[in-house]
Amino acid sequence: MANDKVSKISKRYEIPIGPIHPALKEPIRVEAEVKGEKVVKVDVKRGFAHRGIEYMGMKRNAIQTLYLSERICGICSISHPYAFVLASEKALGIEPPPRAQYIRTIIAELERIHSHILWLGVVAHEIGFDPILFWTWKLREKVLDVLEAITGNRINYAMYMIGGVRRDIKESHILALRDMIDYYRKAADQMKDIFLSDPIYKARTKDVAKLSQDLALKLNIVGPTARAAGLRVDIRQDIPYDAYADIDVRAVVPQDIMGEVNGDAYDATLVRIYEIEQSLDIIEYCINNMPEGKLLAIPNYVALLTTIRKTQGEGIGAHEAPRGEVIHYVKYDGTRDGPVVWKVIAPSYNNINCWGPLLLGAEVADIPVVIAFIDPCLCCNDRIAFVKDENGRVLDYFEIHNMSVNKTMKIKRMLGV
Amino acid sequence: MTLATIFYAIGFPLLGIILGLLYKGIDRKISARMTSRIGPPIRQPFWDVGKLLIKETVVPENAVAWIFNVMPIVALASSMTLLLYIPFGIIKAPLEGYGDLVVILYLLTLQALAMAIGGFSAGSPFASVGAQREMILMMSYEMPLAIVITGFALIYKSFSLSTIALTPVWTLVGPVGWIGLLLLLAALLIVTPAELAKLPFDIAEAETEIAEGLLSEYSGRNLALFYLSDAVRSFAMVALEVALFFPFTFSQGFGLQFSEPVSYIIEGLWFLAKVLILYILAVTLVRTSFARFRIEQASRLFWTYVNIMALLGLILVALEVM
Amino acid sequence: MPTKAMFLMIRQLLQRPFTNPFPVKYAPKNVTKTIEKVKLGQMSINNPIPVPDGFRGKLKYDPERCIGCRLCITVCPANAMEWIPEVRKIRHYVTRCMFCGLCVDVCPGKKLPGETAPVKALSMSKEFLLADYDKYSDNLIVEPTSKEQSLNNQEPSSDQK
Amino acid sequence: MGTPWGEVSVTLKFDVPKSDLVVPTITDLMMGAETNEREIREMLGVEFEGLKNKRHLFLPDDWPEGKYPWRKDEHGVEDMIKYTHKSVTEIRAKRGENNG
Repeated sequence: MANDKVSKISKRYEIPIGPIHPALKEPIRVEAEVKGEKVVKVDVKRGFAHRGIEYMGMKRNAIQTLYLSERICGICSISHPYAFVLASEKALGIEPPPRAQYIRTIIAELERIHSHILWLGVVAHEIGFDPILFWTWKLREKVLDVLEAITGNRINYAMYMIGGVRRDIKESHILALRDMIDYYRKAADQMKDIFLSDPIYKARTKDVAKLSQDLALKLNIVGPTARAAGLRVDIRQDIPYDAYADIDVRAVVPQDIMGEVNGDAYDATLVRIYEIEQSLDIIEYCINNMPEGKLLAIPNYVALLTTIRKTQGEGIGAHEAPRGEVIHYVKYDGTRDGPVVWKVIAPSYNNINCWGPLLLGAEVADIPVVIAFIDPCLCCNDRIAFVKDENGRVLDYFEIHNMSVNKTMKIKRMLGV
Repeated sequence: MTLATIFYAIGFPLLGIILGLLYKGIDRKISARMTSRIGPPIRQPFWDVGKLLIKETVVPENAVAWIFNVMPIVALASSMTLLLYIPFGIIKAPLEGYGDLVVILYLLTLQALAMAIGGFSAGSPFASVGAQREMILMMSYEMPLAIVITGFALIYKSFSLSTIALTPVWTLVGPVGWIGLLLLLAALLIVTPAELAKLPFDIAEAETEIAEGLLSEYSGRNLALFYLSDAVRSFAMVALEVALFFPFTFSQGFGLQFSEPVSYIIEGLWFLAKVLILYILAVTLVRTSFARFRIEQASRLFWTYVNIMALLGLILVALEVM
Repeated sequence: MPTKAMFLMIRQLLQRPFTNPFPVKYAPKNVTKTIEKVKLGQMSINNPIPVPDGFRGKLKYDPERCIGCRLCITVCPANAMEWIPEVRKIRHYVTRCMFCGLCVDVCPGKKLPGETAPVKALSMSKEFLLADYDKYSDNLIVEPTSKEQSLNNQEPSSDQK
Repeated sequence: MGTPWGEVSVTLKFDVPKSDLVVPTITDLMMGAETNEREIREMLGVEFEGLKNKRHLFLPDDWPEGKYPWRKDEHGVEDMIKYTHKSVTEIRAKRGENNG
């Protein structure tokens, strides 16, 4: 074994990235074979966070499933409910009131701002630029405060409901929103200054993770990653829904800003910073043109559940999440008050496809940048874990817990503590 | 054996450790304030070392155990010896006369080399990649460093640090030499973070890429020794720069005269203050405001720009002196 | 080479830190002693940032107002409510709660004599410091009656949704 | 592309007999479909003709052959999901705590 290792070391190393690694915030495994500093072979293994969440939804009623979908991921905690709500409304034939549609759009855009700023911080951290990570996350507090004021929590907002929203936006919230918009207009300029002009940031991201338009199309890349490669794709533009249908949203692509497209991590930064500004415009439009009216199409939850039990239908809901398009497929069969089939496709599901081709031939130092540049969300991507003992028997939660307690005791005895 | 020898043998390393850790604490605090954080208390590095020392030391299965365990000691010993060559204010260096700038150059290399060998012996892919990177980086920054030291040798016609520290170098050369010296200073300042494995040149320990690289397998006492050697070397390197470029004494600068014991204390504090200012400028500020380079970018930077800068400085200095 | 990031960092050095030092600025040497001191009033801790009006914290339950309609159990996504058939009330597990507030929305409440409108049995408090070592500790379980009463009156039941 | 309503989404539905679950692959046209095809293959047991990479995507590598989690005619939702929630009275009785 040892000799084998030594002979390997002289030529090629295997660098295991994950399931636990400082560059990853969630579990996934990238096995890279490295020759010097060049990656010569790469393999991506997913499924470490597969929780069978769709099955859990099929056991619950629609309202419970909606809030379960919020727990698919904490950062996209509006994107999944949004897509689920859109799909359910299509399946059930419910039209949400106009005011609710505008409020939904505002919340979704607020989430985009915080997610993009979070990404900017993460990518800075991956290249060793921690002070900028702290700075961007400091800027992010403002939007989280506004979200907390409107929805009640900093994350997991519990805002959406099939056929509307649960809470109204009051005058005081609108003041806070206007204040926030001014704050981020200045902050976006600062971010452009710092990220786009920094020599080392440029050196580390230019021509790294370079995705051509053709490859992006072939690999089904979506969201800001595809837009950074110059593809004009954006669900808000292609299949507008809710308030986006009133606003002429256009995909932000680097060729409109810089005049050329590289499709690298630098362009991805560019696209995300300009999308923050675009979101601010959308929020401003929404609060200026907010219609009056009620918030829920069916205000009583019990009535809603009864309607669902009586309705047959299926629907696909697509929402442009901060990371790309998230698609929910829901089918109601008129026998139970929850979905019989529920399938989630998160943006990272498609975006991880590009890791293989991009990592091949890249440098070891570029691995974190390639991994981070699509803004992977593995809890969205993976959604049954079985643990077996040596006889192949499936262990349940309590047995595993007891085993770990016993092991701790054994180690303690061994050490004589 | 005199009392002074005992002081230099025991007191000086102890002082070195305390100063190194203190400066590390100040560095962490200021870096935290630059990023709008409160940061750890200044005594935190002492606690870190204390905690590491009582932790279990693990030697990986694939490691060559004796090399793996010896290298931290070599690293700390070389840093300590380095400290003994640096004049402390107007107090002469303890090892005065037993070596000169060339020995210092070797001692600086030895510490980095010890870390690289330790990394290779750990038998982990992360540590091996880290060690490779460290070697490449070392090859890159040694050249400018050597040029700077040659420049000083040209001016003083001697490699002795005490001679250099006695007369400020700026008084020995004319305007052309000044430009040359400034270029050498700039080159040395760029080499400093690389020498100390700090951002933007902490490529060998890149946390997000290779999980602390060289140090990934080290734990407990061994890690504590590396931590200490890093703290001591940071102090020594900056102190060396102060001795080379800013040896102005307090009494010279302000035209004051003190009696014997008082002047020792004041000059000592003055020296520490100078080191602190340079430490904050050359280490803290730089490591807070730059991202990490890729290894080939770093070595290109050193081989082309920094080398040209240092060589130009050397030529200017040589023109002046010859 | 000075970059924009460097100026930003120097500017931040002159500003106050952004961190809210809650509960104390630096981690104390002995946490348990510090907590005891705080309880005795010998030490003060920094206050947390105030929470907004709509904040959803630990669930408050008023068994007096509960009519036993089980609507909260129907909508709760996390199955945090347990039905106790003996007293026709619910027991709430804070550790399972996901703080969505659906149960509060759906709760019909009860009109006590002399009131004009029904008042809900469930409401969201602003309490958020809920960390505990034991997920079945007393302050993480909202009982319908006092502990002695509810547990003495009934057999351990495994009936749950 | 690039205009509102400029994108058309297409849904294709196939009815395949359970005895002969084979569908031709589209990975030669669209590389990115590999992920979806691999998922459907491991979850439903539909074979894709011409699919090159047949490793499991989400399920572990030692997942038993011939077991497909998404086939609802073989096992229902109840089989797949178990509640581990227990009542506090049960937990306290198990721990031997004094109840009350």
